[in-house]
Amino acid sequence: MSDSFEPVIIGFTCNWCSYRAADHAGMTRTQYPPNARLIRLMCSGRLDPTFVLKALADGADGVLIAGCHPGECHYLEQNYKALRRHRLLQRTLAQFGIEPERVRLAWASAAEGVKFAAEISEMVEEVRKLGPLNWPARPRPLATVPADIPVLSEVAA
Amino acid sequence: MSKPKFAMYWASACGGCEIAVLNTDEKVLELDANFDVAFWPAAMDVKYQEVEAMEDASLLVTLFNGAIRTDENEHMAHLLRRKSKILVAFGSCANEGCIPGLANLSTREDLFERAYSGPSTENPEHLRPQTIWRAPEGVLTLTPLQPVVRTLDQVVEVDYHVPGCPPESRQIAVVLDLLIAVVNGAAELPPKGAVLGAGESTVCDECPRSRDVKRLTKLSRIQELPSLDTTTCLLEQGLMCSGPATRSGCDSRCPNVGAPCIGCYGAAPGVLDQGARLMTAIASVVDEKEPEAIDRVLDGLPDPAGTFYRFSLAHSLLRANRAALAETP
Amino acid sequence: MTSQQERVGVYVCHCGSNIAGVVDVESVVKFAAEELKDRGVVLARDYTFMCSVAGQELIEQDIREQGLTRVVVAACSPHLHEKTFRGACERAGLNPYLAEMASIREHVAWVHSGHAAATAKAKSIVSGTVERVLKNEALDAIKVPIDAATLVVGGGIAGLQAALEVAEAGYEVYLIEREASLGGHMAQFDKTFPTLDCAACILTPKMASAGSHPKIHLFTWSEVEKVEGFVGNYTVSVKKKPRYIDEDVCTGCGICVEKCPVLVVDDNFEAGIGYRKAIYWPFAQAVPNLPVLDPDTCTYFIGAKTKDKGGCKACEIFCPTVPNSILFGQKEERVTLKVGNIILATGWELFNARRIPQYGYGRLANVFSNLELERMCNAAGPTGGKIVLRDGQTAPKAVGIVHCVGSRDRNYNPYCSAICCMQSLKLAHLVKERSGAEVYNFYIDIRTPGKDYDEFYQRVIDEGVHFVRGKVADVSDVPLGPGEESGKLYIQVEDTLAGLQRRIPVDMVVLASGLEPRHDSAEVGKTFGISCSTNGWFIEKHAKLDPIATMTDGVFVAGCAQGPKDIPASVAQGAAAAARVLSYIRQGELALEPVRASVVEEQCSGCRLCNGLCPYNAISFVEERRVSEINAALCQGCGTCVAACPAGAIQGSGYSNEQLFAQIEGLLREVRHETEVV
Amino acid sequence: MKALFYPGCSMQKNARPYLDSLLAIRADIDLELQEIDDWNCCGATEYMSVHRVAAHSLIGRNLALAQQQASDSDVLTAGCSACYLNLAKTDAQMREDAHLNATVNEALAAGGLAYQPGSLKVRHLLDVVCHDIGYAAIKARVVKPLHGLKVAAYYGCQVARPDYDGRWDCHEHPTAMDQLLRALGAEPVEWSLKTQCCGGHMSVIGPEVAFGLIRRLIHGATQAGADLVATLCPMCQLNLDAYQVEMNKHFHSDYQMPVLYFTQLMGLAFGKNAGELGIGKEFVDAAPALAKIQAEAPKVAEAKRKRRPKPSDGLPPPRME
Repeated sequence: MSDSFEPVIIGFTCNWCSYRAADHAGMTRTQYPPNARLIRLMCSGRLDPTFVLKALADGADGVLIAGCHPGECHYLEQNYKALRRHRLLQRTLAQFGIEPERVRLAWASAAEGVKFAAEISEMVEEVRKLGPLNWPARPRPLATVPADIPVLSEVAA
Repeated sequence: MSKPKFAMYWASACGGCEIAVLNTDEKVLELDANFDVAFWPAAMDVKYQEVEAMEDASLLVTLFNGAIRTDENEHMAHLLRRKSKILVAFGSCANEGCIPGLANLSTREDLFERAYSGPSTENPEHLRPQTIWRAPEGVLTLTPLQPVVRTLDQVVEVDYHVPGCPPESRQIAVVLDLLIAVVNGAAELPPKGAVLGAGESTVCDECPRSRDVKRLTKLSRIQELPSLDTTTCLLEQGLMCSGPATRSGCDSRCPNVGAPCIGCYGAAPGVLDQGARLMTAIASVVDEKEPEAIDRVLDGLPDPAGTFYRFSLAHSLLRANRAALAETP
Repeated sequence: MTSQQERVGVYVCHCGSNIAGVVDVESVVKFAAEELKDRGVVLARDYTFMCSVAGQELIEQDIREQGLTRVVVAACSPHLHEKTFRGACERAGLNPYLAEMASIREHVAWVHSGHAAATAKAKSIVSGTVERVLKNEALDAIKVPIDAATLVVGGGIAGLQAALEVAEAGYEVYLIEREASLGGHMAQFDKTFPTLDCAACILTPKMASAGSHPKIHLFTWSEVEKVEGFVGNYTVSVKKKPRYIDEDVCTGCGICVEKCPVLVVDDNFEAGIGYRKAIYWPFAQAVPNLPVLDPDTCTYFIGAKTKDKGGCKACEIFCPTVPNSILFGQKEERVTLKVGNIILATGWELFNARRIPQYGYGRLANVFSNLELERMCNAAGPTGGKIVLRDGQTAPKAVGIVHCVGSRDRNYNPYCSAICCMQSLKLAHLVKERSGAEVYNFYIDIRTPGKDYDEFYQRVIDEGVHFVRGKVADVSDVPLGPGEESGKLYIQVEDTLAGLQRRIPVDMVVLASGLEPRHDSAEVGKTFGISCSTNGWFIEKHAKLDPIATMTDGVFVAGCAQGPKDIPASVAQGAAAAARVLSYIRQGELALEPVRASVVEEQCSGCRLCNGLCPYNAISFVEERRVSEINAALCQGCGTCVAACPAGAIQGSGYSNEQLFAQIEGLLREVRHETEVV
Repeated sequence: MKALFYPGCSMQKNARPYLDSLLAIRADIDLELQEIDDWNCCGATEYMSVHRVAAHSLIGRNLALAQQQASDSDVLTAGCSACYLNLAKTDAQMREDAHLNATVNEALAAGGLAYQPGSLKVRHLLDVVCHDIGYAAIKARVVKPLHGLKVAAYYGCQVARPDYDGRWDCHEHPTAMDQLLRALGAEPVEWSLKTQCCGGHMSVIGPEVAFGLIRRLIHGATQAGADLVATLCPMCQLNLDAYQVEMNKHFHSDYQMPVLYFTQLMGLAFGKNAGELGIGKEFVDAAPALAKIQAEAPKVAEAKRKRRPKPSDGLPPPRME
């Protein structure tokens, strides 16, 4: 693993707390590594595990899921759904050989820019230590089959 | 006018798809009446060389069942694609990897270890299969195992998909009827990429069991339950049922007889990853808030990847375990 | 529609040097114009201030002249200017929901310093936003009617002001107060700074007008239990605790209070330094003028609980009304109210100085809190306004006032409680005026940033009050050596101006305890769907530009519930909240973000998995068709059901799977690679 | 309950009664102590300010030995406050400071030792007694309750602060020993000086400073009506007891405030004889104070029905709740 490896992290944030925490980090000029790229959802409850799988399969080295603190969800308790999905997702990802540090769940209120920045910094370091995920892309068949298909017996030999 | 040519091929699969076609009873005779069966290793003796000798696109339709696990599977996929006007991924293996696809959670070495040195195997010399063996009588070859199982559409372009493990004979009959109708000019082919012989919703749509709001506090395996209610939703009884996330078309065969759906018809229309849909749905209705309590419920699912991706692993977003994928070129 | 048919315009804002100082704006523009050309980007521009009129006109002009069908503005957070740019699109005839913002100020320029990395991140965010906007659909805002009735929670000065403003405008107000009377903390004070006018003289007229206003429906001794619905259409469930008094019959004559033989310490209004009866008035000018019976101390109730028989009943025996006003059997009641807007003015609680044991509060008899001293100064208080020691008689000769107790202290509350400096100066003045004692103030900084506040500080200095700059280490009743007199309280402090340690003997210590959020503010916030800051105060929508609204539309905050503030600021915020509510009421209906979930019936199998997931009960099951259905009026657009549907049969407008998948792909543009099988 | 035990030098000599009384009661409270084999000096309070790394290494050796010898328990306890604080400080600072950790371990490696910070739970004896053994278990062992004995619980400066692992209810005004005394039947007095300085080594370096501090504590306990002071630290005991006589000379006063270890009071309540507990070796004789509990405990008079408060009584009394 080279020192210059810069992990790419996709962050899913909720409109009310964690995206605003990122705004707050900006307003307070709290510096953190530039590795995370954020996507705004209305709520962490919108987080579909498919998004995480797609991000990892499409080249991300890690995924951050950030919502309001438990008990503080703008939609009352939808962040608990994110919590449950995250726990099940982690169990599943382990079977795919993906380390738990690559998919982090964090809580940050709109006032916690510093905490949000710290979560990203920590995660970047953890993923940096793990190295690139570099998930092989899905194979796509060619539109045409090669004209010269070798005879099977030759392939085997 | 000569009859259009029909082929059916069996790649990495159990053979159930072949049986399912035969299970259409007299429909097979109709098939024979309307088509010239040019290649069907399970039913007649034709050599690969004879297929290679056919003119390109000379087969009107090929039903390809089985996943791509070996070089031979891949070769035949290319060959049949070339020789067929219409290539149909037939059955779960060809479409999404099916049970053979579950091997993608392990590397080849792990698989060999399990198969040739497992607790039920007597193999003191640690013999492993060889791709080439020189015997006094001559050289024997065995097609090499590829690092991961792929689906047919990850190897060649596929025209139509018939899901199911195996496809229901009733549905196969529908597909055969369609083909016959097309041959006789009584119907047009559906748009390329269409799923044939299946419904547009999920298994619950066909399941007669009554259902209510779901709150999971415990997940059990069927043998752990003292008894099952015969009329209410199996998921509500704490059984992991894949019905809500599995394409309809099977007439909810398994739930009808008290067995939870295991997901063989694959993802619902428009869904990118069936396992993810099951994962999110099940997790969403776990009726706990504390991480430890959530974990206690999830402990009832000892093999989440194998459960959620029982049929669709090879076609999922991640496709395989990282170590197995790492061996791919 | 494919991307080839769409015409996307990308605008990159410099924000002066806010963005351009860190991000290479030109390079981002070039990236969008060249590399995203095949994604449908037909033009990319940069501009100093996109949010300026000229910047907006640029977009409008391009939509008209270049036929843009999608707009991406890479600038600040969408929470700041999404509305601005959507407005520009709408003016030019483009559906406003076909515009998206890429946050490259808050999420890039302000948090990263490396130019190259920041620019690269800005590009990927632009790429992600372009991919997303291609999948956007034209949407129409959702219109909801506004119920004109308003709920005000909290009957302190902020809530009173808000309630009166709305009621005066002619709309119904439901005013809920947890305590038995309106008035809040202000009713406990004697004088108010800096003018020293009497708190009761300016507060009680407001209480009386609220109590008698035909449009204000008063619910004292009541609490809000549940809030359902959304802006314009809230359903509120209020619990009325039993007073054990027939409100319709009681004349407030007070004979019951006079005859009640039980005397207990009044921890509430008298802050623990006075007594009340078991049946009591919260205070003399209480509104409504009704006593309340405390079953925990009433002899009858204690007897009924422990010995299966009551006792005493003096109140009932002496009550002169017919029928009798005392109702021992009164039960809790629940009332359901329909309102369009809610103003939360739930106030504050005093920091419990027992948490700082080295100051001796609760342990040393003559250490008092500032609130206790407020009551002591009050002519209607337990000492009749006399400043005395715990024995109730001796006047102190020296009094020390310790500032910042629990405030500006990382061990307790990091924030400044804002009012205690001025309150301490006021108390210093009153103590000196009433007792002639020497008064010492121990302060870190004196903060007097209000109108006429610093003048008051100078006046108190001129009156001879002592000021020692230093944080008090310890208050003790033990002399250090034989040179120190016994029976005094010793204040150990580092005098940072003189540069020495001081031990100052006093007779009385007053702790300027800070303000804290209500102990149940988090729960109350949850009830009303708003959140609290890390310190526990309700979070306003914007710290500067909208300190009155909250993240939940139709819920406003006023007074100290939002953060420590003095009386003028509380009154101003109460009035401002009322103005906001009146503006909504006058508009008649509100436009809401069209972010909603809907079920595609053909794909729904009726598995009912989504049915229990909605906190707003927007999802119901239609038995006849065996499908689930979402009520768009109740849906708040969180998207949880969209993410949960196992069949993928629920769509979320504004945040669709297609939009999000595309955004993921766009963000990962440079690392994404597709291999082809050969 | 099993724990590794670091006795330290004081307990061997001047604070022998502390050790003796601890040994006498350990069976009663089911406390099994495993003394660290080959322990060395903790460096006392001064060494840390003379040479930080050397001091940490000196202490690190004790930690390393304890870690090596630990079998059934990861709790390392010390009775002396200075010993406890030094052990806790080194463990905490090694946890926080990777550089220090590496340096100390480098030094330890020279002796073939190593210490993994955080692997031991460093606890003061009072903490173990109050929080692990627990008040209920102690109360159950009491055969001779200390009824009528008024005791000033004195914690000193080093145990509750800086409290690396958050073991005490309050740093400035802890109540664990007060609750322990209550469990023993004694009456802890409320006083302000629980965690004030006893003078430490100032009694040697600058006696006048120490005398002032000692007087303040002794006066505070006297003013609060205490019969004796209970302590948990050899240094505190030494200063308050041995130097009380000197202090009296210095101020021409005549305070007679006995200072005993909490373990000695536990022993008394458990019915041990005074000699076995090292009582009698103190400079200020504890006998007159202890005479109060020799007699049958006075019967607590039936509490008179509380008089209703009258406003003329003055303001309501202050309360801690």
